[in-house]
Amino acid sequence: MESKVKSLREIVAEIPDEGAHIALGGFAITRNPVAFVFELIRQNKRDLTVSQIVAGLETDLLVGAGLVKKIQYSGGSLDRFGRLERINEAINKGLIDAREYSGTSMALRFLAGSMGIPFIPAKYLLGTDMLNALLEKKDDAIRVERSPFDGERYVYLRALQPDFAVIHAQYADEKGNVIIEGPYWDVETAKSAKKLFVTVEKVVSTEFIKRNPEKVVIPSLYVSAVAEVPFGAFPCSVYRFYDYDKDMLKEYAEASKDESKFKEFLQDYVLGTKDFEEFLEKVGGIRRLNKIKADPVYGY
Amino acid sequence: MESKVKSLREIVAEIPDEGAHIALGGFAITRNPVAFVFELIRQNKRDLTVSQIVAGLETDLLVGAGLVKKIQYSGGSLDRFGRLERINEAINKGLIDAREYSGTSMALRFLAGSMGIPFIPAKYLLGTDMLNALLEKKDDAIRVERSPFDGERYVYLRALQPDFAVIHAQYADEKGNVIIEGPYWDVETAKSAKKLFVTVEKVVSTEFIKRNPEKVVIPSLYVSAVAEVPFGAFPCSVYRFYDYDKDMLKEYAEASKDESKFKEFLQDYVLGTKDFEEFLEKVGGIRRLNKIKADPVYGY
Amino acid sequence: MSLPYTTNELMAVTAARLLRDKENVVVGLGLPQIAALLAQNTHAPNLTIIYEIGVINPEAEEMGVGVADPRLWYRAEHFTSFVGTLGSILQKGLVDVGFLGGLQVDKYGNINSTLIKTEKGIKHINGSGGAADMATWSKRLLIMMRHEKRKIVESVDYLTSVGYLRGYESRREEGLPMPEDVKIITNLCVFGFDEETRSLKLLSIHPGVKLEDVLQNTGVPLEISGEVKFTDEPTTEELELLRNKIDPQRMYI
Amino acid sequence: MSLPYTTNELMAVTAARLLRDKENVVVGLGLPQIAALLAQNTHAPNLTIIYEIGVINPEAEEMGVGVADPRLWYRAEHFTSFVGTLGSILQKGLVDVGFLGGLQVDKYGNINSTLIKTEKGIKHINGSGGAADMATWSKRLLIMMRHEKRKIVESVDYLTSVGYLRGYESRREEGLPMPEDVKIITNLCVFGFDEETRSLKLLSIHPGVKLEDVLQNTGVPLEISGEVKFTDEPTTEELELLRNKIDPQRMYI
Repeated sequence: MESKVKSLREIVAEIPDEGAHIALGGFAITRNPVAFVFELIRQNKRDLTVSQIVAGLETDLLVGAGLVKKIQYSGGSLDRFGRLERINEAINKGLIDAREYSGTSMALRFLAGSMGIPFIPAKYLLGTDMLNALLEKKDDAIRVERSPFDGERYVYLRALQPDFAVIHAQYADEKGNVIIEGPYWDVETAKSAKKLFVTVEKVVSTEFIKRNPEKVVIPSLYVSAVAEVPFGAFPCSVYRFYDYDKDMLKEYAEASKDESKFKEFLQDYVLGTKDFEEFLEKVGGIRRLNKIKADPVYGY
Repeated sequence: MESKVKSLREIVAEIPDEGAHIALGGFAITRNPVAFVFELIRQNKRDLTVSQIVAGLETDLLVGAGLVKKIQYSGGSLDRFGRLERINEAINKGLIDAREYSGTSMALRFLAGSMGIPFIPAKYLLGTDMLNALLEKKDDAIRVERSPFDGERYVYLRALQPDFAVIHAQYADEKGNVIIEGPYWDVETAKSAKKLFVTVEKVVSTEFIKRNPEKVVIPSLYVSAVAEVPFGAFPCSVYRFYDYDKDMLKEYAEASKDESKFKEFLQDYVLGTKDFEEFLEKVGGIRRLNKIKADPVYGY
Repeated sequence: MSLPYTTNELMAVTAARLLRDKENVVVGLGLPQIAALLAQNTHAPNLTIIYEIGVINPEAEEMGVGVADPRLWYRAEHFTSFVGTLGSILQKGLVDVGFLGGLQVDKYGNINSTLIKTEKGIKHINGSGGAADMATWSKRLLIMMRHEKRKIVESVDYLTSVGYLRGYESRREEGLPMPEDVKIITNLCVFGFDEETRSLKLLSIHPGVKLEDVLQNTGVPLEISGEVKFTDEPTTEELELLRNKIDPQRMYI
Repeated sequence: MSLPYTTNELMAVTAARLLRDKENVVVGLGLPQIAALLAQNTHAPNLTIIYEIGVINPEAEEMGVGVADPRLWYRAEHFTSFVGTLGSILQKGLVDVGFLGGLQVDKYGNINSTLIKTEKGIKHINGSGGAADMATWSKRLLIMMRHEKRKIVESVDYLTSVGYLRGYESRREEGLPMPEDVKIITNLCVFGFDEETRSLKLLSIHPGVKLEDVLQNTGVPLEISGEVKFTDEPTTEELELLRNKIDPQRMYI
């Protein structure tokens, strides 16, 4: 049987050095593909377009590292830990081309892409300044039309099929069947891409998949490659595996407020480590990680 | 806590005597809402419009009973047991207004209805005689248009929101959270309706739901009422509960080939019994049902 | 006569009372969540709570830091995707009440969740997430905000969530469904909107608050006609539920 | 030299060899399923099998009566809906091969699954289910049919699944994606289609079948140029897999 399991380094190496369009699966501070983004930064993948429903820590890192040319999203945060300061500053300074949507209009664009339909008509965005800004930029993903059935005004949201999507999940088998525990806001994002990479906490047997088919939210045929990266969302949470690391999130929130402190953070933790394990060791290793392991009943 | 559990009789009584539009969830000979259709026939609900992806035994019964005015579907069968002879004859004789779709074009109409979007653009039906026939009938659910994005031809499939949908599932709790084991082709059908009735093999505690949230495919807020009807799909199968009853399916397939034999079947089993339990008793009761109980590993 | 209470407690109780039994509500962290839980524990036991991230009817034992916090997902009845919540349940018209906050709200109930225009240029803060979408399709909107002159304004710097747009029938003309009701609950008062002009209207001021305080801290001129009502006070039962059951760690009340 | 074999075995083997490793195929019950399982057990271990009802990669231990038979769902890797299979996987272009049958096929590979026109009027038989959809979006189509004059015809009574429509570029002009390949496997021969006209073309006749039998039983005139090839015979290994592992009850072979 063919295995889709590769190392994180190999997966990231498949992405062109310049100009790739990548959809990210994180949401604020949960199931973010942090290890993947660390490796993207190490391999210096430039001029990226990033698409995401609600952005999170991994997106802020990538923008802060100066690798993002364009972003399509509906905003985001570090929840109560703070804002996405690197993204905000890049927008304020006009350093990136930011296309702002509402969360659902992004989600529906991914859905259309995942289903192979050309667009989805919806009422979302009507009357908003997001719509005005997109129309002013002559964004080719958005048209205001009247439905030929009811004659009402709709926004036609063009299908989005990014070159790559990357999500972090709890489990996958070698074939690429993906299990997500808890909410799976990022499933349409994942399925929309031309190539889907999934980093997981644990690669499991296909026997485990076959005993739990109702937990499989992405069947193997959508998946290009799987990388096993335990704690791959640290310092963000992974339901049923580990809680977010409060101190590290505070450290990031603080560092990201200031460009030079952010650069130090990047140098210390990302560029100054050869891989994600080394980063995890550097911030405290197993002693630190043991503290955030999830309770099996509560899942956090 | 409010309970949505009602008797089958009460649920059917909520449907107007004439002219209701009902979507059915069965597929050939599996998870068909047979008990529900028996009760529809007993309560003589007339001039029905029926919408379904792939029709099955329950639909054939309803058409054979003369209660259906219009049907929208993609065909159907009793799998290898036979054809849907009552539907075929009604079409041949011009007794019903049949609007034939492909399976996916029906499924996408239900999806659009379930999502509250006005239509879905798709390539399905292009070039077929189903499309020609729908256009000849000036069906208001179908338009051939060019997408404003890529300029290509698409069929715009209008959202379908039937008055009622009825599916038969394995479990629901009193709140209306529905668990389906195995494939759930009928979930979009169910969610599309203005009112959704679910008949289930077993009403379970909300505690069971909360321990198995990944098995819940329809959350409670879509559900109007739940009726517990064990063996409610008999003689069709319900995965993990019971297999189809071969002899009874053969008996039905045979009876349905001939109008007078079908009328006898209807008289004996449906009109001549006061409820589904009495029908089950009449055909052999617990001895017969014990023979088709599912093996816990195989599910059939 | 009830116990002494905090402003946040009053806000939570006021919001909870606007929820009805069997309704479906989309909430975020903080006071909206507290309000929904209070309603569920009092007059609305069959309330369905939805988080946009894809969680329905959880029974959290701890407050969290946001809807992305697994603390909020405990004992959920259903997990789904963003498409499953705001792309389906909301869009089908099944959401009765959407709770909203934001950086600014204007006299027609429009909200800005994204950025502030300053003399130095644009200061990007956040983004609308699912808030814009909730404003599109929820039958009723409940906005909860700090009451400051720079936050309740004539016109928002950037319109993310549509309230009544430019007033009158403008929202409908834009192609949007009209909400049945929009209310703003601040730390000083409760606002509604005029049925014809759809502009901001004072409904009640909180006990102990002076009308002047409201007028001075509102960036929109208010027409006051007749006597101003006071917001109903919390009952002892409500306060005890809030303090002992719903937010015992007093994170939000 | 291989064992003696039945026509159904030859058809299954011929179809199996047209599948490639790592492909995604949508199959129905019977020979298509047998062919897919044979391919999986020989040269295509990474084949993904999809049933339109919402089942992916099961490992059935028994044949059933149709895709609605839970026998076919055993040890599946994923359950989904009709929208999840043909409304998503297929429509996104992820299906390499769609297996089709039907009542009639015409010289451009168009299929009729629904009704027959007789002197007495229309005789409705079935309906297209997911077959029409598979013809819309599968990259390759494999049609398996009994070879009868009234079933392989100039023009189908009712067109449900589009092959090459009216030949040449007509399918593309209709707005449909062009399939990479369409083949018909009958009990007598294998048909393909001309690359320019897109009309029926004999590719090979099965060993032991005479060209006359094919010509007489085909309702479309066939141009035969040069020598006619014979369909490759099954190997002993393939036959043993079919008989001992895949369909030991000999329901379909």
